[in-house]
Amino acid sequence: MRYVIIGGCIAAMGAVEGIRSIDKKGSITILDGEQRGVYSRPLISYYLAQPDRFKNLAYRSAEYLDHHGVDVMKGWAVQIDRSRREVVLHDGQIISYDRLLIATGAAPFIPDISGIKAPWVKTFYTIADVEALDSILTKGHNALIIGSGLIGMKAAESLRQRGLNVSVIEKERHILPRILSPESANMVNCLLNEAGIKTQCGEELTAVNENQANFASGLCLPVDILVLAMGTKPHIELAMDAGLKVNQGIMVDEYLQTSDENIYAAGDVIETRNIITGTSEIMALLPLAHREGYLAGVNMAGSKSCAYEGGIFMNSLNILGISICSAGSLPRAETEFLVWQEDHKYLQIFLDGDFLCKYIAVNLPEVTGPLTNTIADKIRIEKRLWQHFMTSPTLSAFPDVYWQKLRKEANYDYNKCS
Amino acid sequence: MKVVAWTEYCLGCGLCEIYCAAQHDGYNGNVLKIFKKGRPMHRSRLLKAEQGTWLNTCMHCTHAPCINGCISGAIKRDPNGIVYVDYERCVGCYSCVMLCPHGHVRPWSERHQVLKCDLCRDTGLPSCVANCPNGALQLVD
Amino acid sequence: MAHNIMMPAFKVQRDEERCIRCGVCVRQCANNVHNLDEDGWMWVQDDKCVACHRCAVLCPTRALNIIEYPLDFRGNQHWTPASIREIYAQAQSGGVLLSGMGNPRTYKNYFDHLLINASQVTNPSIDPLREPMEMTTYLGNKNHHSCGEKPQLKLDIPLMFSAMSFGSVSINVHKSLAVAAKSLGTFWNTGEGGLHPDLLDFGRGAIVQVASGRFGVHPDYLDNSAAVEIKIGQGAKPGIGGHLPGEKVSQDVSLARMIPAWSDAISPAPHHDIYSIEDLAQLIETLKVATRFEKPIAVKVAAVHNITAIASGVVRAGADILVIDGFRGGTGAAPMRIRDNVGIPVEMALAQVDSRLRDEGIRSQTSLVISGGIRNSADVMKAIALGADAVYIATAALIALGCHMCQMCFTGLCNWGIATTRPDLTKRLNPHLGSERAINLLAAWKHEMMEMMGGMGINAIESLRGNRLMLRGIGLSKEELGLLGVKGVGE
Amino acid sequence: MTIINAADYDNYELLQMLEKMPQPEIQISHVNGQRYIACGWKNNKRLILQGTVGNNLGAFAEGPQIVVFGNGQEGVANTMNDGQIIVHGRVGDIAGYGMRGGKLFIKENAGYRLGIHMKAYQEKKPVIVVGGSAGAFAGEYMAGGTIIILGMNSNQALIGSYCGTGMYGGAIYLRGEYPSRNLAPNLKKEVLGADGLAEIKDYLAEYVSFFGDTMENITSAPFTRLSVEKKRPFAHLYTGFVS
Repeated sequence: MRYVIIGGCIAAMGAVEGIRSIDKKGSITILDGEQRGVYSRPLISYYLAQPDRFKNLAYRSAEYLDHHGVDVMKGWAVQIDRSRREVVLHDGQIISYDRLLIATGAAPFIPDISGIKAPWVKTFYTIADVEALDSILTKGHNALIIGSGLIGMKAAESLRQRGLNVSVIEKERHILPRILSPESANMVNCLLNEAGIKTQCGEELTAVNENQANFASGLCLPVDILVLAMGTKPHIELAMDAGLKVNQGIMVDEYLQTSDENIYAAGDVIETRNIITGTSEIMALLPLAHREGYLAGVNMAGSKSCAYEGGIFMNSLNILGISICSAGSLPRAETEFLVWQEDHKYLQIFLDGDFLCKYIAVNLPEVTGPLTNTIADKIRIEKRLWQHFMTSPTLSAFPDVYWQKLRKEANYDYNKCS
Repeated sequence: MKVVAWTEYCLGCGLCEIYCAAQHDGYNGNVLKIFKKGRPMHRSRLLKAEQGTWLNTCMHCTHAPCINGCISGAIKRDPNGIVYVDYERCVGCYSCVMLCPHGHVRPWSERHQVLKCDLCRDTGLPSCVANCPNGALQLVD
Repeated sequence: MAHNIMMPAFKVQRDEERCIRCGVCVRQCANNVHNLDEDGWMWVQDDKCVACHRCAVLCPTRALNIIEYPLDFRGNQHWTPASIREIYAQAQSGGVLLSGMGNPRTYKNYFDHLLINASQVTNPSIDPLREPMEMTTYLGNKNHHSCGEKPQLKLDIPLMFSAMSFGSVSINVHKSLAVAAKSLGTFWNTGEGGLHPDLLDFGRGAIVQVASGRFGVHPDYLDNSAAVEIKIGQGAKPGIGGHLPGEKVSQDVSLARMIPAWSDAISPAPHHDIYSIEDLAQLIETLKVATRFEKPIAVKVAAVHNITAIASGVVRAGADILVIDGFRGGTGAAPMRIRDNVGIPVEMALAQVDSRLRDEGIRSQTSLVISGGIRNSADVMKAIALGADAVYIATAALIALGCHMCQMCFTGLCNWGIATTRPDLTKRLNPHLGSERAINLLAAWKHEMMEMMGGMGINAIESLRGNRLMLRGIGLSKEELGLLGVKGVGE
Repeated sequence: MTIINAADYDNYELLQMLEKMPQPEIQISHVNGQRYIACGWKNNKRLILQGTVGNNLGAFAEGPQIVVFGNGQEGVANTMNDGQIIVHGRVGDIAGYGMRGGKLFIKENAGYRLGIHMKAYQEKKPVIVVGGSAGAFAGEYMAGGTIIILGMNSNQALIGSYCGTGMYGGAIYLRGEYPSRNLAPNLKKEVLGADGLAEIKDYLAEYVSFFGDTMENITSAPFTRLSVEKKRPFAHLYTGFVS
């Protein structure tokens, strides 16, 4: 069996592991369009902050890839010939496949406004982006980050660490709009300001002039470096051209199979089911990309046996020592929630009846593992138990129902132990 | 391999945490030295809940969410199946903390990295198991 | 009451150089001796310390030591510190002094004045690693002439676990010993507190007790057993009954004893249906009928002055097994005066009873089991050579499980999870480890016994029984030698 | 019903035969001191015994229904767990010793140490009803259950000495006059009117149905209920200290 994977990021690594869990012999070729080897995108901010310390961004080592018998080819795919089961590369090379995985990921969104092509306007998505930024940044200059999502925040952190004056501009009403609630955003905002990152919400970029950014409200800010972090859009062109079923992202069935039985897709390029809301959407998250890749790999190598149940939104990020973890979604606009707050710690949980549907934890990462899994596994825990937990949210106070379930799953017999 | 904790025999004495801390960071089980001269950071935690006390330790899951969710590839599995942290690579994003269903992986805030059980893979029998006075911890396959 | 004038019995020494403030001692002491306050200050209340050693054993840096309190009274051979302290205690409380475990006094220990024989030249010794060695013995009436086969207990090792009631000891002690007995091919004894429902599977390996309180005695209890033992007396407190204080009668104990939780459990001194040997005969008969003559009936008496006449009567009353408990036998609680002053050493009682039963020609009607302070395999060998069929151990078994002999069993605060019914303390004895330790102990004793038997040129334990020629007395008067029925060294 | 003549068998033959008989109801005539009848029985067989039964009738039993037309000797219902024994006559000493369940009805007098160490547990509540009087030590060490002494069919004093000594649970009901010097100290005494008899009314009714008196006659005299306030009489007897 000959496996070809377009894209060399997290989903691709998951797929390698998935394929190799079943098929130890088949050849695996990764088409690395970026030509940078297999690396982890979230690490670029660490690279920018401390280029010497984080030179190596490899997600898996070269030995690891060797060990799994993976052939990494530099080159990007320009066409998929489904009838001949071939991929055409930019340099005309033709790679044939038995099973193909599209894991092309996404690209930063760049608005079509004047001045956006200025040399000091950058995106923050690839190693090349970081290297470009690195070459122009100067300590003490003003950096403006447009967009306060995960990428924007990590960019802001690393630029701040490099000694720039950093401001983050958000078009929505509060920072990290996809992750935080208004209440928690307020707190994080204060902590960020203390840490030296200025923020400004409700401002939409309209134009970029010489060393200056203009906003819809009339605000005008001086700027030396402008980083666009306004979200991403999936790389679906290849799939569209090949005639695969595509919506916002590539459409796949529960086995990660596209409308072509020999072609699978995984990672940021696909639409998946949000298991809290039940809707199909793009969930560009690293843990999900790995899982999707893995399951796609298993299904590609064997019979279609491993169904993907979907995922939940989850994020953990550290900005200048402020830890923010969040998982889940709100099934309705109005959802009941409970809040606990102490010093610089904050926890907000959202309840949908007896089910936890979302939480936001600021500087309280210790309890988030069980919270995430309570959401993902849809474990029913009564509201009064949550109320008790929220009086002092520690692992020991976590509802016993959860621990009992975990222990039941482990289910060891003492007599059989060593 | 993993350490399984039995609440029915756990006394909550806390020796597991103490010996866990002493076994790591080059202290080779010298409890006195790590507590007097070092920074005792135990990996596994003793929890106290309704059902009693138990050591919250790593299950070294087959499909370990911490490995799959690690952004830097710092959490790895060794040939014996032990899931451990490569401190050369850990950047302290706490994704693993957020993903661990047992709440076992925890932040090592002063180093901006994470702590988790590595089954004392450099020294043989896990220190918590070897020093549990009541056999409440057992190493199982 | 005003200030207590008694100083602590023990002093806890903490090596500050070694203490790491980990708090293990604080969490492990049920007597609240150790305290760690919010300032990180460790302080110790010596007067609460009972020297159970739990803290010292678990301390990860060996920072703790416990010594006898160094403040001594002025030397006085008559008014010893102990006698003075006992008066202080009674003057303070007005109560009967209570104590646990066996008699700690320095009375003559006849086991320590007996030496075992070995073969040289004229009779070759046997190597137990090479030669078969029969350790099996049977308990029960061996007199088959009168009416057919009598029920017997088969023991793979001439040792059994003696009666300790659930309530006086924790359920995990019962579990440990029940599992160990099964694995060793011997029996354990429920004591008078009934059988906990969790241990029903181990009932067939148990000798179940019927004592004056009749706790937990019902037809299923009698049926689901190996033998039934009527407890008349106990070596630690001959002549008096038992009293399990309400604090120890937890829900679980209540279940086994079939009395309401947290009520006192009182065993009267006598069985009120036994005021004579004839009455005893009737209770034995009743139990035989109730168990359809399928189980041997044992009678346990304390070793007292006229034990020979009592033993003769008990055997004639139909006891298949006669158990004699010496004055060093343990207990969960006994009035100290009685524990220390009532009864006689079991060695002497055994020798005399064995002789008397032989003289009367009724020795074959019963098996003799002795108990009360058996410390090691040599004690077992000496007891068998003096005439015992088998030996009961209890204190030694508890020590194997972790008992440190602090003798405070009656408080119910046993830090080793043995003499307690508090769930948090009970769990300190993991029965999986407990049974393993009990099995190890008896396996080791068994091997030692085989070595000693081999040395004597004896290859079956039953050949040693009553074989007093294998013993010589040392440091004993002629009269003592005569009573023990052994020759002196050199004879 | 199966009828057996006890005179045809020796004691153990009789016991063995009874053990093996499958019939639910057996009548035995000419009982003359045979011991251990129904000992350790765990069934609901009904036994009708005519004559004087020997010691330990129904000891350790659970469930049998026994009627004795005659007298009982010592140890009737000794350590009985459940069942019912009705004696149309008198019984000897230690009737109902350590009894934990079931009922014992005696038409005439009971001997010494009646219901010693009786105890109740959960749904098991032993009951003894004596139509006549009881000897010394009735209810000694009593920990639970009910003893009712009616004094209807007796010329003796209702109770002997030391009634209720060391008692720490349960209740004793005495009908009519009794020598109060025979009561152990520390007992709580309540004189009950007819409305105070609710607890034992059913037992009295059963007594009437077995032995044929009238309820009016029984309740014509006042009842005294003996119980204990301190459930733990020996809690302060002992002192432990670190020796």
